[in-house]
Amino acid sequence: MNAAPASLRDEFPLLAATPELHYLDSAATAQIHRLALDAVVRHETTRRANVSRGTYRLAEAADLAYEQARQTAARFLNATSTDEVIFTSGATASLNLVAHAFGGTLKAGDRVVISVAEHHSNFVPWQMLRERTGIELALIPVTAAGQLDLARLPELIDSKCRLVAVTQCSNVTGAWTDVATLVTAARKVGAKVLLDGAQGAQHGPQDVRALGIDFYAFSGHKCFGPGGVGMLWGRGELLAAMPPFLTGGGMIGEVTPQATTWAAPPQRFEAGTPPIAQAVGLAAALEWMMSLDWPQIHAREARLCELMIEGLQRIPGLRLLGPEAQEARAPIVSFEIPGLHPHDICQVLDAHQLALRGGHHCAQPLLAALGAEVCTRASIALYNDEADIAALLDGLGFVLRELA
Amino acid sequence: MNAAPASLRDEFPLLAATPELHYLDSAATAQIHRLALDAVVRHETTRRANVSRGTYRLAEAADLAYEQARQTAARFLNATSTDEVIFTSGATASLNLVAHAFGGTLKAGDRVVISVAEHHSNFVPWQMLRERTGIELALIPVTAAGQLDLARLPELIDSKCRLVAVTQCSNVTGAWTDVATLVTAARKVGAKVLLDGAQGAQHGPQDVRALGIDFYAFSGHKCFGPGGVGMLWGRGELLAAMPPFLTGGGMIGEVTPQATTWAAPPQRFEAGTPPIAQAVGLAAALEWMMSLDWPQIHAREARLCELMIEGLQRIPGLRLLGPEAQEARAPIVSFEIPGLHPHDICQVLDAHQLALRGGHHCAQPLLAALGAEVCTRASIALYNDEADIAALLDGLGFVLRELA
Amino acid sequence: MNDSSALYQEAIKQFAQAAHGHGRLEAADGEARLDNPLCGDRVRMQVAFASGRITAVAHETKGCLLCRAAASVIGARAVGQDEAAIESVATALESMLKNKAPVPAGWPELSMFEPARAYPSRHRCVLLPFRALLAALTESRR
Amino acid sequence: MNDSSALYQEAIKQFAQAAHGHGRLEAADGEARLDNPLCGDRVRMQVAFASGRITAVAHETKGCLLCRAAASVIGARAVGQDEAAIESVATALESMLKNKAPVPAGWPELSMFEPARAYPSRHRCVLLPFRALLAALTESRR
Ligand SMILES: Cc1ncc(COP(=O)(O)O)c(C=O)c1O
Ligand SMILES: Cc1ncc(COP(=O)(O)O)c(C=O)c1O
Repeated sequence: MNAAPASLRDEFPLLAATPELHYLDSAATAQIHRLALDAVVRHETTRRANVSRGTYRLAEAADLAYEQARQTAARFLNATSTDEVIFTSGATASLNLVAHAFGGTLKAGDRVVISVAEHHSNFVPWQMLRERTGIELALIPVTAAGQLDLARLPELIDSKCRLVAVTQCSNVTGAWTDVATLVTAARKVGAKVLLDGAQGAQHGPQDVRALGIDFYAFSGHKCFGPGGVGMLWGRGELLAAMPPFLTGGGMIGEVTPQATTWAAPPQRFEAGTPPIAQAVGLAAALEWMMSLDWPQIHAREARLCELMIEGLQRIPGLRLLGPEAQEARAPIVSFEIPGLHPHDICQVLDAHQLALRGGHHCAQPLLAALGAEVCTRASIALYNDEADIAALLDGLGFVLRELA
Repeated sequence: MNAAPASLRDEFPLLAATPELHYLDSAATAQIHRLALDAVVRHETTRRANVSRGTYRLAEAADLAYEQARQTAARFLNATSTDEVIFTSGATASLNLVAHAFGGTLKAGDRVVISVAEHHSNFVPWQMLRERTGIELALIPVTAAGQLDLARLPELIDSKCRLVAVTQCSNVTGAWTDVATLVTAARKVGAKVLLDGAQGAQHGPQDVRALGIDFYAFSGHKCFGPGGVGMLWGRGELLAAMPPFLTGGGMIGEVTPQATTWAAPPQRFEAGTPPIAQAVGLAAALEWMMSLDWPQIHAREARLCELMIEGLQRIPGLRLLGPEAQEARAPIVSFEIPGLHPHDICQVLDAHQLALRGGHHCAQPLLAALGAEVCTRASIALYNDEADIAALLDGLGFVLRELA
Repeated sequence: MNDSSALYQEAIKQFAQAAHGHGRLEAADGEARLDNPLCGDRVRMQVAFASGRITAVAHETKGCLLCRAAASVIGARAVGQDEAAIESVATALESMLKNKAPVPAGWPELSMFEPARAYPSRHRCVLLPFRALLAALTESRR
Repeated sequence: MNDSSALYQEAIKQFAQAAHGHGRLEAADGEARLDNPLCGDRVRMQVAFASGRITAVAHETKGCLLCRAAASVIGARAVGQDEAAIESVATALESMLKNKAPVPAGWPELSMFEPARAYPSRHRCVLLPFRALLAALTESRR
């Protein structure tokens, strides 16, 4: 079994500076890659200016860097055009954008289908849309293993359905969504498909065309990039037909006291000064990601995940949430230990240099469906190695001894 | 007349690295202070984790840094409580937040009063609210000098008026708004007051309590901080009564398939992972700003502004926009030269190392009211000095010779 | 290494385990449910009240050891106290955690939470039951 | 130093000054108004069209020297051209600016925009009148 090449961990300044740290919380925030941080600093110290409005050289350089970041993101997603690629402040903002702007084209009685497995950020915006417009909100249930119960699709995705908005990968169970089946069902009735890629994009470049979807959202801070920036990809003809969401500078055609017209996408959806240096930093992270050997990384991540699960299963009474099959899950593993609260577990693990997260993970409906309220989560990213897994399993030994 | 202490310019990495640059576009984006950039890098390399949800030490450190940033912002604004201080992605996002969340508490026929002098970011969101809810939108006109025509207040701010939302300082003319008079008029009828501080906060710490206002919005990138972050301050009891705007992780009480309850402010208004490192960087910038001698800076800025205006007035036919009186304006100076287009002017100036912006400056209604469509703008910040002004006046000589 | 065994003292585990006051009152004068929305912890606290003093208290607590131990201390100690006393112990406890103030007078067992000072994210775990009790008392005055 | 005098050649100033084709047509077959929303520049372009060729063109242009010079070139040169020719010159001009392609064949005066290659933010100033002309032609086919 290969260890993570030491050099890979060394490319992440925080991890390089704290060799004793076992960081297993990348599903919450991944560590930033050196190149992404360098790109932010370089931008702020050599090309800082507002974009899209200035003709002096500094502004042109800022503009160029920002638009090149858009090109990089378009390549990362295999988008047809850079006009389909919108910079936002994060996945949550991207999802709210679709719920308002695409949601604004829906009417009472139209159905939006989400799932019980959604992160609150892809759950609450649709509840709010329901309140605003009277759409019907339907939930794909989950199986006992936390996977979307696709047997229920025929009754949910019918001619009233306008949009299917689901997570690509659960941030609790790691369960991958069977996107192809959903897309087929949606296409049959002419519904659009949004994929919440917040947990997907961290695990490699995406091909939105091959996925056959209509919207894709993700966050920079979970993809080894800076915080404060996220992406929304949308199919060109859909974006062109959508009203704006946030409004203000940079997204207008013309403003008069009477009325205002909109710029074309992507500008229409980027009101105000965008997160310029952050977009440039994210692009550096995505560029780096595109240079990697993903099949090899996936194989390593899966082996580490298997190792972890094997170890966890030796703990008496421990309950694993999520699918059994390795290929059905990203390396995100949540578990319950009877009688022990995740906060206490994480606290003791912290004393052993392990960074794990406990709680409801912004997925209360999913936890309720799985018969849990809170759980402890270990999430693996490309910089983790066997030492991290061994430390976790040792650490849980301490937990059991200390808290029992 | 004092020149800028060289050391002040040296505190801004981009300016320090390009001594030949005359940066006169700080109203669009100010350069970042070294301490702000350092704070971002330090955060990303030593304390990077998601906030408000983790119990391991890294997450606690991130949390603490983020909440300390909130405390710093509260001090910068003299807010009563940190619960009144919301981190957003920028001034535009802050203004949209109020237009949706406070706007959501208004009903058809209620009046919102803005002004002709607003930046599009404080103009279009209210037009959109009018479309959504049927509020009445009234505009305070401007005088020929670009100042709000307060003689019109009695007819505009009457018992139907719920909110007065105006800029603290015009990004085109530099005209300061007479906030006290507006607040008095608004208080008389029980209307709330929002101040768009995007151009105000750059010129020193604010006292929202002394101003007597209800909401204050500004952006980090115009205050020597990072991009991708902004602030909204709101009076506690107003925020507590407002529904959320963006929804998702981190802002909920409880989520069930049926309904969702909200967390208290400020969390209620911070859906999703916030711009953590950016908030920390902004706090470093604000902290630095709070250490400065503002009366002295204002005196210097005003002298530079006067020097510039004197020079500009010697150019035949040049038309200055904005108030004559120095004390009525921030050091932002826009002008027209007959027959010359701002793009061409800025292009030639760029060849002489001058960074100025030309266009409508996201304020089309104001320019229309002043009988202009586009103009050239020079904006002064605390790092500018006499050499910048001299270079501009020389540069305009070249412009006249080259483009005539 | 930060020492979690100092945090999880025997006393905390015993109080949590004992769960003094766990359950429901037949007739409560005040009741409040408080959540920590970030972690999903929840305390439902009931009080009965007569001539200015707490006559009974009961709680249902879903939470970590710290939260359960704090609720259990309330179960063991609150009866007989008046509202002012509860308010002052809650304030003193918060101050003990956040400002290194001494252990609240008259509630020596709260010293078991002293090691939690080092863990700001856990302060609300300890304080949640006290806040729920205060909310229930406020409720009883309605 | 970057040399703005290379950009603002005499030819550009003269074309802008001459404003060939400035004005309005009595009877236009197609008309389009195009804005550059970021700077407020605006071109209104009208065309008359007979048996596949432009018979008249007129424009009202608010913009910088580059934009006005480009509109003026159209005013001087577009009459007699067919739509395919206009399309190809517009494409060639964009390519000249962005990819250092040669000056569009048959429109030698467009060489005056070669120095604008170095200023990406100005490319749309030069291209806006051509895009407006194409839009007007499309309109005329409706
Ligand atoms: C599945 C999923 N969707 C959406 C989000 C929201 O992302 P962010 O907080 O970066 O906006 C997250 C992150 O926690 C997530 O895991
Ligand atoms: C007066 C005013 N309001 C609002 C804004 C919007 O700020 P941002 O683009 O940072 O969101 C600006 C900035 O251009 C401004 O000058």
